[in-house]
Amino acid sequence: MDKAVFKIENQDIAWCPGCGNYGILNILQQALAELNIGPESLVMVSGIGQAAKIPHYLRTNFFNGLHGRALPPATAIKAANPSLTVIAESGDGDMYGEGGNHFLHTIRRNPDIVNIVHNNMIYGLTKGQASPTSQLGLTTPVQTRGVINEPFNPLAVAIAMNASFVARCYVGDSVQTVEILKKAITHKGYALVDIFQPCVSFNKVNTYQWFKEHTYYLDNTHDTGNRVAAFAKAIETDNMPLGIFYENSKTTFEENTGVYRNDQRPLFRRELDVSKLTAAINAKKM
Amino acid sequence: MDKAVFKIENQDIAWCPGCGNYGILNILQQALAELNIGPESLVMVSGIGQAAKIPHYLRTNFFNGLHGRALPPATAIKAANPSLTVIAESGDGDMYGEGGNHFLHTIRRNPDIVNIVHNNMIYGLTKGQASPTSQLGLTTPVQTRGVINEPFNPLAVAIAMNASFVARCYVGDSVQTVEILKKAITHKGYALVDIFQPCVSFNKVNTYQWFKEHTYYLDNTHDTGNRVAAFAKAIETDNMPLGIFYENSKTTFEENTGVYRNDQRPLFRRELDVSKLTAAINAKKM
Amino acid sequence: MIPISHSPTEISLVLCGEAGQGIQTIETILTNVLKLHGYHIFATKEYMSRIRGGSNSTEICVASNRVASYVDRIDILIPLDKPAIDHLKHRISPKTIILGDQEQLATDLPIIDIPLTKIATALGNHIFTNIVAVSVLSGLFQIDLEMLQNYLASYFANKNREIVEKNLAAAHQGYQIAQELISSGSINIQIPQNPNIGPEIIINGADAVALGAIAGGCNFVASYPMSPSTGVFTYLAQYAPEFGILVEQAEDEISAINMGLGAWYAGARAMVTTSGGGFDLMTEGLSLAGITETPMVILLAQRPGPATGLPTRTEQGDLELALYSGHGEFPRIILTPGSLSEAFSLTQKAFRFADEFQVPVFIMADQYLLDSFYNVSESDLNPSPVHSCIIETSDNYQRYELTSDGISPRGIPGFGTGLVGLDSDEHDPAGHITEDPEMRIQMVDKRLKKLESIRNAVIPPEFSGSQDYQTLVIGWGSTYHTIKEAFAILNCKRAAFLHLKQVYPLPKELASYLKTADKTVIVENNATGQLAKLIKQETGVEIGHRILKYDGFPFSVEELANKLSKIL
Amino acid sequence: MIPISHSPTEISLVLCGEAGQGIQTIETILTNVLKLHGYHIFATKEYMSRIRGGSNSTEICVASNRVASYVDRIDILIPLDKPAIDHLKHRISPKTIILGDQEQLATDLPIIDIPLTKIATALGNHIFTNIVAVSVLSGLFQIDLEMLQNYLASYFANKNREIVEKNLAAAHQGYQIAQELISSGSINIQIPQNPNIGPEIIINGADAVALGAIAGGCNFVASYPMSPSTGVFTYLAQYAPEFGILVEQAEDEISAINMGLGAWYAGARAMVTTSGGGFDLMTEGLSLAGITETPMVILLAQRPGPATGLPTRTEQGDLELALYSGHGEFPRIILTPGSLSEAFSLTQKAFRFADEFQVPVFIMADQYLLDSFYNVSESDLNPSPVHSCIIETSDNYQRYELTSDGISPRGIPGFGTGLVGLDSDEHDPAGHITEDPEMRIQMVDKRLKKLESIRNAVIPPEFSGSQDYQTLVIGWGSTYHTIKEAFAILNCKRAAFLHLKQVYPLPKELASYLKTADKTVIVENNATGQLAKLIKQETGVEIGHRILKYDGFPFSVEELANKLSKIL
Ligand SMILES: Cc1ncc(C[n+]2csc(CCOP(=O)(O)OP(=O)(O)O)c2C)c(N)n1
Ligand SMILES: Cc1ncc(C[n+]2csc(CCOP(=O)(O)OP(=O)(O)O)c2C)c(N)n1
Ligand code: SF4
Ligand code: SF4
Ligand SMILES: [Mg+2]
Ligand SMILES: [Mg+2]
Repeated sequence: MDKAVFKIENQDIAWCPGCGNYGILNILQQALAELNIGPESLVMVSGIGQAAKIPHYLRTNFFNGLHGRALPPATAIKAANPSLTVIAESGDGDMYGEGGNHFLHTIRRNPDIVNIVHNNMIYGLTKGQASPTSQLGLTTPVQTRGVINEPFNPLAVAIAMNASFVARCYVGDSVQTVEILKKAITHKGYALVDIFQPCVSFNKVNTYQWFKEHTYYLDNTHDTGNRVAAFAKAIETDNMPLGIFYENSKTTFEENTGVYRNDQRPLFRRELDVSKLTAAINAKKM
Repeated sequence: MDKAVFKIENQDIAWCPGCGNYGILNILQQALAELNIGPESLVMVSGIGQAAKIPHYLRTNFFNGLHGRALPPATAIKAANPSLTVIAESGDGDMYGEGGNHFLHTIRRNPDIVNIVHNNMIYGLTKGQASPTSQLGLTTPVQTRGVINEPFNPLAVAIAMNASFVARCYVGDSVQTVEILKKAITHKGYALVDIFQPCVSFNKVNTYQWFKEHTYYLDNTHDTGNRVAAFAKAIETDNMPLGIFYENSKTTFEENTGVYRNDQRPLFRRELDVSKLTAAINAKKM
Repeated sequence: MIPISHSPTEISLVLCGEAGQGIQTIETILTNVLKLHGYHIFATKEYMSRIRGGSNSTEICVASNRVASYVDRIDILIPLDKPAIDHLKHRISPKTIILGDQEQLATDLPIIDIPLTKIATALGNHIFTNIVAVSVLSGLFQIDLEMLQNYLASYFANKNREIVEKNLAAAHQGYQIAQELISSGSINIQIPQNPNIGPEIIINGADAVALGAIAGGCNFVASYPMSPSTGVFTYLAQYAPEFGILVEQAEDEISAINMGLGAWYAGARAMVTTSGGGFDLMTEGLSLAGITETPMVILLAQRPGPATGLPTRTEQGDLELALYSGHGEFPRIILTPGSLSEAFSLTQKAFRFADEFQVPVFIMADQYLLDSFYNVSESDLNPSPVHSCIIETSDNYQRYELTSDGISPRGIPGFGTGLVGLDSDEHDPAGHITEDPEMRIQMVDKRLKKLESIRNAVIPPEFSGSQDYQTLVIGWGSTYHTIKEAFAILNCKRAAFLHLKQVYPLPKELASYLKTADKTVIVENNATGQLAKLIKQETGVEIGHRILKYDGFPFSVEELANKLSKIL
Repeated sequence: MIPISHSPTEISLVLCGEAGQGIQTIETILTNVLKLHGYHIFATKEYMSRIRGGSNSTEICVASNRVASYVDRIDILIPLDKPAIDHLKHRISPKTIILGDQEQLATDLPIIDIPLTKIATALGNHIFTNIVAVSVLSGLFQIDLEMLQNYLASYFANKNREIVEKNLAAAHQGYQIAQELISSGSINIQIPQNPNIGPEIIINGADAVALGAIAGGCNFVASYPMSPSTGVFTYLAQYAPEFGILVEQAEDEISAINMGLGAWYAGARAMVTTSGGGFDLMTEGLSLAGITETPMVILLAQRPGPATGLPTRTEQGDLELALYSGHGEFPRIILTPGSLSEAFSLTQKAFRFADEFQVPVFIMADQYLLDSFYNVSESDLNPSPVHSCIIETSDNYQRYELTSDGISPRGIPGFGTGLVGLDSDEHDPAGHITEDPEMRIQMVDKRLKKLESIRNAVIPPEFSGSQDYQTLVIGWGSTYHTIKEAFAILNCKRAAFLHLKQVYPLPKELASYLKTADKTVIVENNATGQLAKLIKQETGVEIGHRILKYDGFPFSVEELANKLSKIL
């Protein structure tokens, strides 16, 4: 499939020139096209923030909901119609700050969705406050004496939660990122893809250059089935590994709910059997 | 100090006979008394649930707030007056379910408080639905086909968050639990103490017997300074270790805010210097 | 009021004991056997926010005519422990017959001594007390022992045989006590039976809402447990395997409503169940439903607030919350069932309204309505086929197409060739972000315009009483039966009762009902008269008299009759 | 309307370009130098929800008399890019003088060509464009070049020397252009100066609220960023080190308000800042403040909803949200500042009210008020000493002691010998859980009774216009100056304007003001007339005319004058 299927004519993209978000948009389209996932069977779910505007920039179905709340509707959409490919995508503030509780409990559910996080270590849309992943000491208009709270480590937490697929990428390397993203999409179960994305307007510390200098790829000695090893890699914070940290195979939320055990049809194709209900009511006569 | 200082006359405790909560109440009073922490300098903060009723059963200051919301006020109380000993205590549903996001971000802040969680693997007060720590397969009136979501592992997550003190206890062993709790209270920084507590009314699987059979103590070969080793211990779920998993020493939230850098007084003892404000306003003339 | 010796047509039984003593079991068994025996029954519980201890009670009214409201009067009381008497002392009158264990109760009140504990202990366990109590009462109502024993056998079917046997023995002994009481002339109950009642259905409000939801096509429920809404959630979970309902306990209420919205977006028919505090957390999601025009059905089960308040008691204190919560301006619908039949039919209707108008629809209930049981006939719970408004999209589908009535055909992803975009920002017809002031105005107008269609579909209020009334009494929701029964007692000639089944938008006919009245009275189970305020705002009419109650308990028939009699 | 050639006393300048082009810088520099030069200034921004691109603009009114509201009229426009002209086309009149880069703008409109880009490019960077523009305008207003250069030098003090030099050079070149325009007779601006203005203070609404909070003794702020409240949060963070304010960015709004409540409980004076959607998430905490009688100050900074809506625009759509959100029934106070001076004094007052009455207090602002700058005199921002109501507890202290006015002395843990218990359940005087119906009634009555004291302390509305009015125009919050200026234009004899600084409880005098009027008009920046609804509910008076606006922009003076003229 040609990724041009996702193109929207004459659109005004609200991102800053040079922003890492453009790269992610491009990578996403590429990965989808290579996997032959077209706009009609895809639903992009996002929250609010610069990253969260992404569904408006590729032609598809989308649910652009509330700040921090992409994961619950994404889980429900997939559960209501498992034939859809569902991607929940937002910024680091959205997913790990406002949405932190959903991050935890969505991993517990293990719906078959991909969770892409644009990790720019800053709140972009609201003009540069610290995000949960901001590095210690970073000064901002609110964190005037520098960030004092321990940065959130999404990979370590996802591994601690026994998430079914955990990866980190850097937008500057589109070739590898496309590959990892494709694996995340084809993986069955919840897949976290945290993508380092420089915010050229507000984060003057964690730049393209900085990410290049502070990351390296996991090599093939890394065993993605080893949870402890994955954890040890995830807590390396001076020089941060990229790649797939951890994978396991579990049944998905949709499967576990039992709703599709005897009936494969999505919920919207089913009808209430009124006689069954009448029978249930009548059963209460005794 | 005699733990009788905490006694309230003629009280009607709303817990079920035989409940593990009584043991925790007793252990807590014992630990406080041994550390000579009296009612006046203590604040108990809780949410809503059976466990969260604990502040009503010992004579002290208390803030019994909303379900899931013990940690934010606890953090603020300590920050507004660091001379108080602050304990945030609630159930597993409260702390890891409704309050999950605060659990994450409180650990990031590292206030010098103790966070005690009564982990009975069930929602007690609302009559027996699954909690985030309920084991797979447990059936309840809501989880009629059994729990399908991966149980939340509070220790693994706390270690992934680099929490400054992480321990697990079993209420059935009050001697060791008192000791661990005392260490948690004297530890500087955020301390998680997850306590296994049988709910005799609603959790018929995870009984006193069950906990006895499924736990063991970390021995002294365990290095509480080793985060990866602590993690490896935390993800053992067949036979679950008890004891202190992980410890580190970090500056606290109160210290980091800078508010006490040049002035040790709690906030309520300070006064606005109106002339300073007038000066700040006048500085805007230019 | 209605002494037992005066051949009454209605008797109120109250059983009281601590949490964990099986009040619920007593209630279930007694109501069922009494109904099978040919009596109308009504049962309501009051309980504390704890699992064991304290004092909980159930009132069971047994009658020849339909009965459906709480009365203060206790005709027969069985206190199962000593604190029970103190707990209910304000309701015990000289006419109250108290049956119980004299020794254990140690009270000065006259008691008909029945050796509940002794029998239970003899059977090997204190827990048989409640079956003995049930059986004494069944015996007093002259229910066939065999019928009771059959019922017990099926009730305890999944217990082991020894326990079943002991329960049957307990029943037998209870009957003997009853026979002695009757033959000694201590108690003589004579209420006419009605064989038509036997085949009726006993349910409570929670079950009626759950069944109504299924009738409305509900196939997705995401909730977080919270009294008094948990019952509905639990019933739906129980029906889930049979009806293919996806039931998920969310991590919090925020997740619950956002899941619900995702589900509707993808073509499911979703509901969330909660109470005030949990609903507060859903209000941003409510606002999202508003701007995205996503249907949503919300059970708002009220209990006394603010905050945790009285978690297991009842109140109607969240009407203004339902009316105004969620930021920004958008239409909504608020339904207020007053009976089990309405709980069923209005919940069913809620799904229809949500789907048709693409707005959030509230079912406002409260602990009293949800936890009360009575018998209804099959025709009171009458499901009709579900008609879904979803359309199959075509290529140039636009989710927010501007239409004359503000309602845009609703497509879903994966059904048709179009794409479906939903956006929490102000958006253009395709659902894309816009900041254009003209488009903003069009979209605000579009959303608000739907109120016109909604107003035309409002569920009319139920009028009863004198056509030629001077005084109009207005109520909403769970006060329905109590007001009706109070009217029946007062037998007032120039008064009428208007029961609102939908409070927002208010029914058009309300204004003319009000105009006709010389005197207006509102009955609300809250402290500030929230419906009265809405009525003033919408119609300009200041309600003259407000009968309010906010101690956590429902109005009783006598109390309300008494208050009304001072005004009428 | 007021052509420049007619020796005006007020000129409106508009500069427009894309986000990131430095509109904010222009605004700051121009307003300051114009003020120092002896002009009253008013500046208001409108911007899109993006960081770069799009079209943002600032309007700066320059005048001899005080000026403080948005006008549609553009006397001088400097479009910094091509889309700017399209963005503002509905406001460009034949009298608008457009100064700009002819080549770049490529428009048919008559343009006075000034080589902004060329100069900037010659200086080595496009970013100098805005300093050239600033300087042309400064020159046209005949501001001393040295003064401008001094100001620029201090403004760019922390930039490197080369950049400072280039900015000064840009200023110099801008001045030359201005001199040419003046000497060629193209533009001739003659507005009388006033030397007393120089020492005034320029601030915006956000800063006024922040300073008012400090004046109120605020020493704890927990918030989550959200436009348009973030400005206040940021200012407080900036003042924090100086004033010892503990500022924490919470993980979400739920945490923010619960932290704030914990802080008040422990003796701090806390504030939270948010906007509608974030506030929704705080409403359970609001209810907690209600039942626990914990003080709380909430800045509710309004923007158009529902949901994400128009994140950077303005609206007054959340009044009903503030009035009724949070479940259960409890009192609250809502303050609605209309000017910078009120933003300061009412925020200060909010802390006093919260502390004294132990209720949540809202400061309702909006994007327009918070983002608008003008000059005020020192006496407009007049802090008074903070008086705390905290008491030192003694042994038998009871937090919820029943008192005649419902207000219990508030102790805190660690101050005195007493213990302080706070509980979200219904509680007894000591703060312990109760389910006793009598205690419940007493506690509900206690909390609601506080409304009496609160009503007696209501901040009176500001009345202006004819004492002998036929028509009464009512407004609240940020519409204040605009309505006043529209009145000034209309010069109507039999009309008056009532500005509400507090909308809940409504001031007592409102009823009599309304009674005197033959005609009533409400002006609200929302779609449904929320204050009009409240007034009807509280006073029974139906407001006759509603002037509403809900496209995301504030009323302009002309627009409002025009609409009012049709009614008056
Ligand atoms: C409930 C709520 N709180 C706050 C906001 C304001 N808000 C919008 S985006 C954002 C943060 C964006 O940061 P991030 O998620 O990291 O995305 P980025 O812009 O950096 O891509 C915030 C705080 C909101 N829209 N809703
Ligand atoms: C916002 C909100 N949602 C739901 C509830 C209802 N609720 C009260 S306690 C509780 C769960 C209690 O479980 P847990 O925290 O594990 O405590 P336990 O009773 O088991 O000790 C729930 C769901 C509530 N009070 N507030
Ligand atoms: S603000 Fe930052 S993250 Fe947002 S578009 Fe600009 S550069 Fe990208
Ligand atoms: S319900 Fe469970 S947790 Fe609660 S008091 Fe009873 S036994 Fe303990
Ligand atoms: Mg970000
Ligand atoms: Mg629990």
